Amino acid sequence: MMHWIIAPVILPALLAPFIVLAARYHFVIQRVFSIAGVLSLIAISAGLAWQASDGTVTLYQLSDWAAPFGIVLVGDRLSTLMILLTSVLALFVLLYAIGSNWDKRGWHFHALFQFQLMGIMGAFLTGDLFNLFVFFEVLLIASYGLMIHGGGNLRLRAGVQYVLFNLIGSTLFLFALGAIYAQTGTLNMADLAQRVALIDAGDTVGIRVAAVLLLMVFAIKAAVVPLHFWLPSSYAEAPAPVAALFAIMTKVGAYAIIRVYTLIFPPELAATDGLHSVWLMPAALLSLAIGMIGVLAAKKLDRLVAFSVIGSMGMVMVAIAMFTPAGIAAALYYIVHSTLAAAALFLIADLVRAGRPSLELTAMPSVSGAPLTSAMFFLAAIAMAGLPPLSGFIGKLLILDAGFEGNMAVWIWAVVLGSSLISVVGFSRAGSTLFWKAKSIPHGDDTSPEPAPAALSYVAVGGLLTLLVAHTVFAGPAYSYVEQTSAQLFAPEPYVSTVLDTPGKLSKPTKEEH
Amino acid sequence: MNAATDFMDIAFKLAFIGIVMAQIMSMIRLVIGPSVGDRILALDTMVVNAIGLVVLLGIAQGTQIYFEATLIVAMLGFVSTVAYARFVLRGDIIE
Amino acid sequence: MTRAFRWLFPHPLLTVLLAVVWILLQNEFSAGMALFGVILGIVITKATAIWWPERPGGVHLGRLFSYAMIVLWDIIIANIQVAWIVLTKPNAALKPAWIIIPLDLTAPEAITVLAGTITLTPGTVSADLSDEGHSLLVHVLHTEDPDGERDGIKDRYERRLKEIFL
Amino acid sequence: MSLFLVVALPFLGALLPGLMNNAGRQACAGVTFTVTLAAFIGLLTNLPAVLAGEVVTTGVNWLPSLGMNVNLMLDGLGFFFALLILGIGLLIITYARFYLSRDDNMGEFFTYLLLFQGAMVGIVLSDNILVLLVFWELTSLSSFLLIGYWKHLPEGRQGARMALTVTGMGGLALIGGMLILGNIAGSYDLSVILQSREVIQASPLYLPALILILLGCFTKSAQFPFHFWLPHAMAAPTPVSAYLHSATMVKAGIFLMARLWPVLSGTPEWFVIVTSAGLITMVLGAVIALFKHDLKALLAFSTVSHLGLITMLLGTGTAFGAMAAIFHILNHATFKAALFMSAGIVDHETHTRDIRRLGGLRHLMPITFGIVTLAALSMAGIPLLNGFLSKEMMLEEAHHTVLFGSDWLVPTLAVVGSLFSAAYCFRLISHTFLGPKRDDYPAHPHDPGFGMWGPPALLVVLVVMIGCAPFLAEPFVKIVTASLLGDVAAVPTAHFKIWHGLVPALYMSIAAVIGGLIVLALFKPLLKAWDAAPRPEAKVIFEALIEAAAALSRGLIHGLHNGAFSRYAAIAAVTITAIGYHAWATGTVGAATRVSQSAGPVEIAGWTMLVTATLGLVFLHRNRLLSLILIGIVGLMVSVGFVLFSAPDLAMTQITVEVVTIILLLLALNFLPNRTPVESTVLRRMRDAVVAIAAGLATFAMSYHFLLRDAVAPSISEFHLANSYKGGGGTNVVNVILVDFRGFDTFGEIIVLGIAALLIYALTETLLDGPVRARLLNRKPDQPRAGDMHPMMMVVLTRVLMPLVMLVGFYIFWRGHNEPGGGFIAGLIVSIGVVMQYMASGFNWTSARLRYPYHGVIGAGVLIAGLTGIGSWFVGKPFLTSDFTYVRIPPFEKFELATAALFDLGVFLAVVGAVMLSLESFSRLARRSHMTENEHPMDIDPSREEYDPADPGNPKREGV
Amino acid sequence: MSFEIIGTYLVGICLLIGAGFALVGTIGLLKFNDSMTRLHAPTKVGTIGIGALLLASMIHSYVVGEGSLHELLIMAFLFVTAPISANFIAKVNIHKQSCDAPPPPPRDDTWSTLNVPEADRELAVEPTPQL
Amino acid sequence: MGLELLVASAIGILTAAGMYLVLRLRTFPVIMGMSLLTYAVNVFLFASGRLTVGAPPILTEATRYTDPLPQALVLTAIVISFGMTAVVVMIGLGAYLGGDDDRVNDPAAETSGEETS
Ligand code: NA
Ligand code: NA
Repeated sequence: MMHWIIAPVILPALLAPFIVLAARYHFVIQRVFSIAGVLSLIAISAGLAWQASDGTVTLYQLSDWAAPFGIVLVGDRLSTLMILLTSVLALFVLLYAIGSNWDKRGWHFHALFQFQLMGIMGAFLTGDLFNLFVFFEVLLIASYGLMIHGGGNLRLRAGVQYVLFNLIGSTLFLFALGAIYAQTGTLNMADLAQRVALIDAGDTVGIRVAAVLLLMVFAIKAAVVPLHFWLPSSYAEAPAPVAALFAIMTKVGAYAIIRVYTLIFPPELAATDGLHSVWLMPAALLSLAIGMIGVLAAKKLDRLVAFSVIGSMGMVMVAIAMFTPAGIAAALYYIVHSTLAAAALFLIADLVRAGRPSLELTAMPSVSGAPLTSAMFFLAAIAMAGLPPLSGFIGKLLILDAGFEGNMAVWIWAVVLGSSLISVVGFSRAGSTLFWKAKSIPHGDDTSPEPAPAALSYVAVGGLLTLLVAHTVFAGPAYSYVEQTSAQLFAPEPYVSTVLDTPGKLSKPTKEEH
Repeated sequence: MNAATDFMDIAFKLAFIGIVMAQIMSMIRLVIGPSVGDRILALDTMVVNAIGLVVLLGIAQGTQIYFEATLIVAMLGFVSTVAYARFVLRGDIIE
Repeated sequence: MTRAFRWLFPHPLLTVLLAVVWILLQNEFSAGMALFGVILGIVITKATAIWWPERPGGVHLGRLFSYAMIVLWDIIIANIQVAWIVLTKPNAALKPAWIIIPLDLTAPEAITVLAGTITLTPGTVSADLSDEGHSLLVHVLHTEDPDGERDGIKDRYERRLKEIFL
Repeated sequence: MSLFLVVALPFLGALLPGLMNNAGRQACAGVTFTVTLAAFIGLLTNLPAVLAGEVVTTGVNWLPSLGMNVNLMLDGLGFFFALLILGIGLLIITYARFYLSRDDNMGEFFTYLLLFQGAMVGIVLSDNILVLLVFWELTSLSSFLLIGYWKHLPEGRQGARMALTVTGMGGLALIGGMLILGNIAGSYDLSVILQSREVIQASPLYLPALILILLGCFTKSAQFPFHFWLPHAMAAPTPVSAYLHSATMVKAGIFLMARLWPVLSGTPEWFVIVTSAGLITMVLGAVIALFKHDLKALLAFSTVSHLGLITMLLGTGTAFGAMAAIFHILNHATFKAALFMSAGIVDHETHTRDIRRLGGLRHLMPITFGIVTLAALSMAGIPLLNGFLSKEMMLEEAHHTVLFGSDWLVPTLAVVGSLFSAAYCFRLISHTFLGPKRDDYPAHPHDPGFGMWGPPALLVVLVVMIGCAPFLAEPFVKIVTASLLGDVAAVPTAHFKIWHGLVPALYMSIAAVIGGLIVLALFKPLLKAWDAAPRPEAKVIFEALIEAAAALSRGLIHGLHNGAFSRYAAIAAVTITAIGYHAWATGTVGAATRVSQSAGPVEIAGWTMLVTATLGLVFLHRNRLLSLILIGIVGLMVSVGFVLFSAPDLAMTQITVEVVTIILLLLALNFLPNRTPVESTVLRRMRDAVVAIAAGLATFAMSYHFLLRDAVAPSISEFHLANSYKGGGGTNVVNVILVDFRGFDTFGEIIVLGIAALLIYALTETLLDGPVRARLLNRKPDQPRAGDMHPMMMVVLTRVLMPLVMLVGFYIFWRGHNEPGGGFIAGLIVSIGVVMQYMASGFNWTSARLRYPYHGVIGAGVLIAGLTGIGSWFVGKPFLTSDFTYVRIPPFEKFELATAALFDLGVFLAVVGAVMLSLESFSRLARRSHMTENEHPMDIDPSREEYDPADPGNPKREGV
Repeated sequence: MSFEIIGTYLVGICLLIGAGFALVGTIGLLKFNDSMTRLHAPTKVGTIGIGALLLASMIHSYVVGEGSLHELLIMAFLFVTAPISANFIAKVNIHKQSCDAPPPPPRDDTWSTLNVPEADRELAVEPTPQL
Repeated sequence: MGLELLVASAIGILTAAGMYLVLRLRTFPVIMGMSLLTYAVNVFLFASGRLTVGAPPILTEATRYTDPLPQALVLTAIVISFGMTAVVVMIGLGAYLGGDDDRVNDPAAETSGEETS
C-alpha cells in the first residue's frame, strides 16, 4: 500500500497539534518543525508529481472503502502539480515569516500555518465533493486565524468581513452539494461524471442549478468579479507572509473550477450546456479589468498588490473560461506564475513597510535596504504586469494565443492588452513614488534609522523571484507539462476508471450499473 | 382491545393538539413579553413542551430511539434558561 | 478503612445515584451493567469531587423517603388547585403575595431542597434568598392568609427537613 | 562568434558594473566598454558572411509549443543595426565615463545601459517575433530605468513614466499585431513570415495586424501623434539621450517597419498610414524644433522630424525609398549622436542648455564648435556632408510620390520639412556658438578633455567621409537594402553621388537651405508669433489624461469597494440568485416522480412556530437578547423537525450545538451593545427585503423541486445501509458513516473545531497584550448587575447534576456506534456539564480547582484521531481503515471494541478541548481589574457562620 | 380485561392528563397579567403535564412489550431543574423590577438579588428599555 | 398541504430572513442572519435525502430506512458552522473592543477612498 499520497494532508495535520502540544512556548522548536515539515512536503509533493508525470493516476481509498462509497484521494498531474506549487510557496513564505519575525507577533502561527497547508493539500487531492467542502473549511478557518494574526483593529475589521463573506460562500457550497446529491445520489467526482451523463434531457433544471451554484462557490474563492469583494481588504490587511500564502488560495478556486468543469460538467455535456459559457468569460474579463484598474487606483501598496491578485485571477479565469485544452494549459502555466509573483509582491510590500510609517503611496524618505527592495519590486512588478522577459509575459502570450480562435477573441485581446497597459501605468506610478520620489525627500532629523529587514527576508523574496525566472527560462518544459496536464483533464476516462473500478472493503471490482 | 386502541388514538390526537396549542401560546407570550423574565419563561416552557412533543412522537412511532434526544433537550433546556437568566442578572454568565 | 472508604467514596450517595441512573439509561438490568455503573459512579464522583469540597452531614434516608411521598402527594394536589385557579379565576380576583420564610435551616443542601419543594408545591415559588441566607422569599399565587401560608411551609416541610439533614 | 553570445554578452555583462560599483568608476566603465567591445568584435566576425549575402542563423528551443523559440538571424539589415548599436554604444560608454559626476551611481547606470544594449541587439537579431517582442519590451523597461536615472528630479520620473506608458502601450499593441501576424503565417519565425507576403496581405486580419504593429512602431519611433514622449525622455543623462533617444531605441520602430517591409508594405493601407504619419511627423518635428530653447529639446524634436522622414521613405513602398531610408538611418545616427554628445558637452561646461543664455561659444570651445558645425550642417543638408546625400534621395523620392491623388502634396511638405530642418540647424550653430562672447554663462566654459570630445569627433569624421566619398558607403547600404527588400524588389541600381545634375531634388534642396536662412533671419518675429499662437502642450495633455484615468479608476474602484459589507453581500446574493435563475430558466423541468406526503397538525404547528420565530427574529432583531432567545426557538424547532424526519443524531447535535452557540453568543453579547440601532433608511430596508425575498424564493423553488423528484440513480447510501454492520461494526449508520465510511470528513471537521479554538485563544491573547487590555480591565457594565453571583441553589444542584451530565455524556459516547449519539455529541454534553459548573461557581473558582490544559486536550484529540488512522498503515490498510471485534470479560457482557471508537474518542477530546478553550478565552476577556477570585463556591452559605465566624470572604461584599 | 387493554386505557388517560396540564400551564402563562404570577403556571403545571406524558410513554412501552423505565430519568431531571429555573426567572423579575418590590427580609439587610454591587449603583438605574 | 411544501417553504423563509439580516449594518444581526442561513442550508442538505417519517437509520429488523448519508453530511456541516460561528463572534468582538463600534462595514476601505488622496 502506498501511503505517500495522503502524507501531504496527514503530515501537517499531525505536525500542527504536535506543535501546539509540545512546543507552544518554544519558538525555535516551532520554527524548526515547521520548516522541516514544509521541506518534507516539498519532497513528497515532488515525488508525487514525478509519479504522476507519466500520466499515472494514483488512488487512495480512505478507510479502505471503494469509491463512491468512501472518500478517495486522487493524484493526477493536476493535483500533484498544485500541491507541489503549494509546498514550494509555503517554504519561502515560512522563511519570510521567520526572517521578519511575523510569526512571533501573535499566537499559534506555525500551527495555523500547518493546518492551512493541510486544508489546501486536501482540497487539491480529494476526489470527493463533500470532502472538498470539508477541506475548504479547514483551509478557510486556518486562514481566518492567520489573517488576523497579530491583531490590530483594521485587521480585525477586515477579518470580520473576510469571515462573513466566506461564510456566505460556505453556505452556498452546501446548497450546491445538497442540490448535487439530491439530483445524483452521489458525491464522488468520478461517479458524478458518470451519473450526470445519465440525466434526462427533459429534466435538466436540477443539475443546471447545481452546476451553476457550485461554479459560483469556486468563483468566490477565485475572486471573480462581482464575487471578489472579500479580497482587497483582507489581503491588504493580512500579515504579509499570510497574504503571500493566500496567493495559492484563490488558485484553489481556479483548481476546483478546472477539475469540476472538465470532469463532471465538461463543455460538451448537453444537460449543462450554455451555463458558464454565457457569463464566465465576461466575468473573467471584468475581473481582469477591475483588478488592473484597482492597481492604478490604489493609494496604498498593499491594496495595490491585492488588486493585482484580482487582476491576475481574472487572467487565469479568462484562460479557464475558454475551456479548451490550450486555454486550460495556459491557465495552469499562469497559475504557477501568478502565485509566485503575487506572493513575492506581498512580501516586498512588507519589506517596503519595514522602513515607513505606512504603505501609503506617497513619497517618504528612503530607508535602509531600499535599493535591493526596489530592484525586487521592479522585477515582481514586471512579472505581475506581464512585461517581458518574465513568465507573466509568456503566460499572457499563451492566453492570447489560446484565445485566438474563439468568438470572444476580440474582447479577450482588448481586455488583456488594455489591462496590461493600465497595470503598467499603475505599477510604474507606485514604484516611482515609493522608490524614486523618496530620494527627493530629505530625512527628517527626528527619524531614527530603522533597521533594514533581515537577510532571511530577502532570501525568501529572492527565492520566489528566482523561481519566477526559472519558470520563464524553463517555460518550454513547464508548458509541455501543463499541456499534458490539460490533455489528461480533457480525457478523463483513466481517471474515472481508476477511481471507480478499484475494489475496496466489501466491494467487488464491478462497474456501477446504472 | 379495539375500544381501548380507539380511545388511545383519540387521546393521542387530543394530546398532540394540546401540546401544539401550548407551544403556540408560549410562542405568543415570548413575542409579546413584555419583561425579559416572561420571555425566558416562555422559552423554558417551550422546551419542556417540546420534550412532550418528542415523547408523543416516540409513542406514535413505537420507538425508544428518541430517548437520548429527549434527555438532552431536558438537560440543555435547563442550561439555556439559566444562561439567559444569568446574562440578564449579571452580564457575564460564567464570571 | 474509613479513610480508604472516604477516599473512594467522597459522596457515596452520589455514587449510588450515578449507578442507578446508569442502569436506567441502559434500560435493562444485568449484574455486569450494574457493576459497570458503580465503577462509573466512583470514577465520575472522584473526578468531580474537587468541585464539591465539603462533605455534607448524613442524611436520614427513611425520613427522606417519607418526605418525598408527602411532596409528591402535595404536587398532585397543588397542580389541580393551580389548574383550577388558572382556568376559573379572573385576573382581578387573584390575590398574589410575597411571603418571607425565616429559615432555621443552614445547610445549603437543606435550604435548596426546601426551596425546591416550595416551588414544586401549591401555588408558591421560592424567589430569592436574603443576602446572608437567613430568609427565603416566596411568591404566592393566590392567598387570603399570607402568614398562614408561611407557617404551613415551615411546619410541613422545614421541620421535616431539619430531621432529614443531620 | 555565435549570435547567442553577441546577444547574451551585454546581458551577462550587465551584472558586472552593478557588482563592481565599489571598485571605482574607471573599473565600471572599463568593464562595460570591454563587454561591448567583445560583442562588437563578435558581431564583426560575422561580417564576411553578411557581405557574402548569407543569412547567419542559430536557434534554441524555448517554448516550442507556442512557437516561441530563441531563434536568431543575422542578415544585412540586422548587421547594420547591430553595428550602429554596438558601435555607437562604445562611443557613448567612453563619453559617459567622463560625463557622469562623482555623485552618480555609475555601476547602476552601466548596468541599465548594458541591459538596454542587449535588448536592442536582441531586437535586431531576432528571427522569432515573440522573442523580438521580449527584447522590444525590455528596451522600454531599460529606457524607463535610464530616463528615471536621476530619481530626485521630478522631470526624470515623469518622463520615464510617460515613455514607459506610451511605448508600453505600443508594445502591447505590437504583441497583438505580432500574434495575429504569426497566426496568419502559421509561424512566429520571421524567416517563415517573410515568405508569406501573399497570405498575409490577403488575410482579413491584415489590417488589424498592420494597425497594431504600426502602433508599436510609431510609439517607439515617436511618430505623430505619439511623438510627445521623446522630448521628455531628454530628462535622462545626455549619454542616454544620445544613445537611446536618437541613435538606437527610437530606431527600433524604424527597424521593425524595415524588417516587416517585405510582407506589410506595398498595400494602399501601408502607404497611406505610414507615409502620411511620416510626413506629418517630419514637418511638425522640424517646426517645433526650431522654437525650442533647450539644446536637447531642439535635438529631440529634430530627431522626431528625421524619424518621420525615414518613416515616410519606408511608407512609399518603393525600393529606392527603402534604400534612402537605410542611408539616412546611417547618416542620422552619425550626425545626431555627435550633436547630442556635443550638447552634453555644452551643458557640462556651461551648466546650461538654454540657447538664450548661450552664444559666442566658438571662442571658448573651438573644438566643440567645429564638431557641432559639421554635424549640424550635415543635418541641414549641406553638400559634402552625409546628410545632404540622403536628404537629396528623400526629396527625389518625395518628388515621385503621389498621396491622396495629389502629386504636389508630398514634395511640398518634404521641402517645408527640410526648410525648417535647415533653419533649426542654422539656429543651433549661430545662437550657440556665433555672436559675441558673453560674460554671464553659469559656469566658465572651455573645451573638455579628449575623452568627451573624441567620440563625437570620430562620428564627425564619418560624416565628412561619407559626405565626400559616398561610394564608400554605397556597397554596404546596398547590401543592407537588399536584405530589407528580400524577394519583393530588387536593389535600385542608382549610385550614391554628390552631384546628380540639375534634378528637381537639387532645386528643392536649394530652396530648403535658402528658406532656412530666411527663417533664421526672421526668427524673432516668428518666435513671437509662435509663442502667441495657442497650441496643445502634449505633456500637459498626457499628464491630464493619466491623472484623469487615475481619478476615474479611483472613483470606480473606491466607489465600488467602499468597505460596505452589506453591499458586497447584496451584490453576491443578487448575482447568485440571478445566475441560478438563468440556469433554471434555460433548463427543462420534468414531471414530479414522488408523491407529496401529507402534513399533520404537528408538522403544521411546528412549521408555524419556526416561521413565527424566524419572522419575529427579523422584526425584533434590534433587541439582541430577544433575538438570541428567538434563534433558540428556531433551533429547537429544527431539532424537532429532525426528530420527526428520522434523524435523532441530528436532532441531538443540533440542540447541543445550539446551546453552546447561545452560551458563546451570550458571553460575547456581554461586551457588545444590547441593542442594534436603527441606521438604514426605509428604502434601503425595502431593497434588502427584495434581495432577501428573491433569495428565499430561489431556495424554496429549488428545495421543492428536489423534494418531489428522485435522484437519477439510487443513492450510494444504499451501500452504507447494507454494509454498516457487516463492515463497520455499528448499527447506527450515521455514526458509522461519520467514523468509518467518511471518517476523513470527520477528521477534517475536528480539525476545524480545533483551529477555531486555537484562533479564539490566539486572538484573546493578542487582545490582552494590546491596547484593548486597559479598556477591558476598566470596563463598566452597561446595566446594573444583580447581587448574588453564585446562587446557592444553583451550586447545590450542580453538585448533583454535573456528575449526572458527565454520566450521560459517557453513555452517549458509549452507545454512539449503535444508537443515536457519538463522540461529538458526547463532547458537547460534557462541555455543557462543565459550563454548568462554571455558571454555578464562576469560571475562576472552577478552573482554579482543576485546570485542564485545553490546548493539550485538543492536540491529544486530533493526534489520537490521526494516529488511529495511521494505525491501519501497520496492517497494510489505508488511513482510517477500521476494525472491530467483540470481547467478553466476565462479569461484563460481551461488548464491542472498535478502532472507530478510538477515533471517536479523538473527536470527543477535540470537541471538549475546543469548546472549553473558547469559553476560557471569553472568560479571560471578561476579567475586570477589581475582580478577585471567589474563595467559596457559593456567595451565601449560612452554614459557614457556624464553623467559621470570622469569615474573611464575607459574602456580603460583592465582587468577591 | 387484559393487561394490554388496561394499559392502553391508562396510556390514553395519561396522555389526556399530561397534555391537559401542559395546556393549562401555558394558558396560565398567557393569561396572568403579572410576571411573577405567570411564573407559577408553567413551572409546575407544565412539569406535571410532561411527567404524565412520560408516564404514558412508559406504560405504552410495557404494553408494546419492550418495557422501559428510563423515562423516569427525564421526569426526575425535569422535577429537579424546574425549581432552579423558576428561581432564576424570579430573580430576573425582581432585578428587572417587573413585579412588585418584595418586602425587606427580617433578619438580613436585603434580598440577595437586590444586593447590587456598589460600583453599579451609579449606572443608569432608570428603567432600561423593556426587553 | 404536503410535508414537502412545508419543508421547502421553511427553507425559503429561513433563507430570506437570514439574507435580510446578513444585509444589516452591525456584526451581531449579521451573525444572527448567518445562523439562519446555516439552518436553511442544513435543512436543505438534509432534505436532499428526501423526507422520511419514522424510519431512523439505526439498523433493526425494519426494512425501510431513511437516507443516512445526508444526515452525516449535515452533522459535519453543523459542527463546522459551529466552529465558524464561534470564530466570527470572536473576531467581531475583537474588532468591537478595538474600535468601540460593531459596524460590519470596513472603515479602512472607506477612508482609503476619501481621506488619503
Ligand atoms: Na409551590
Ligand atoms: Na451587552
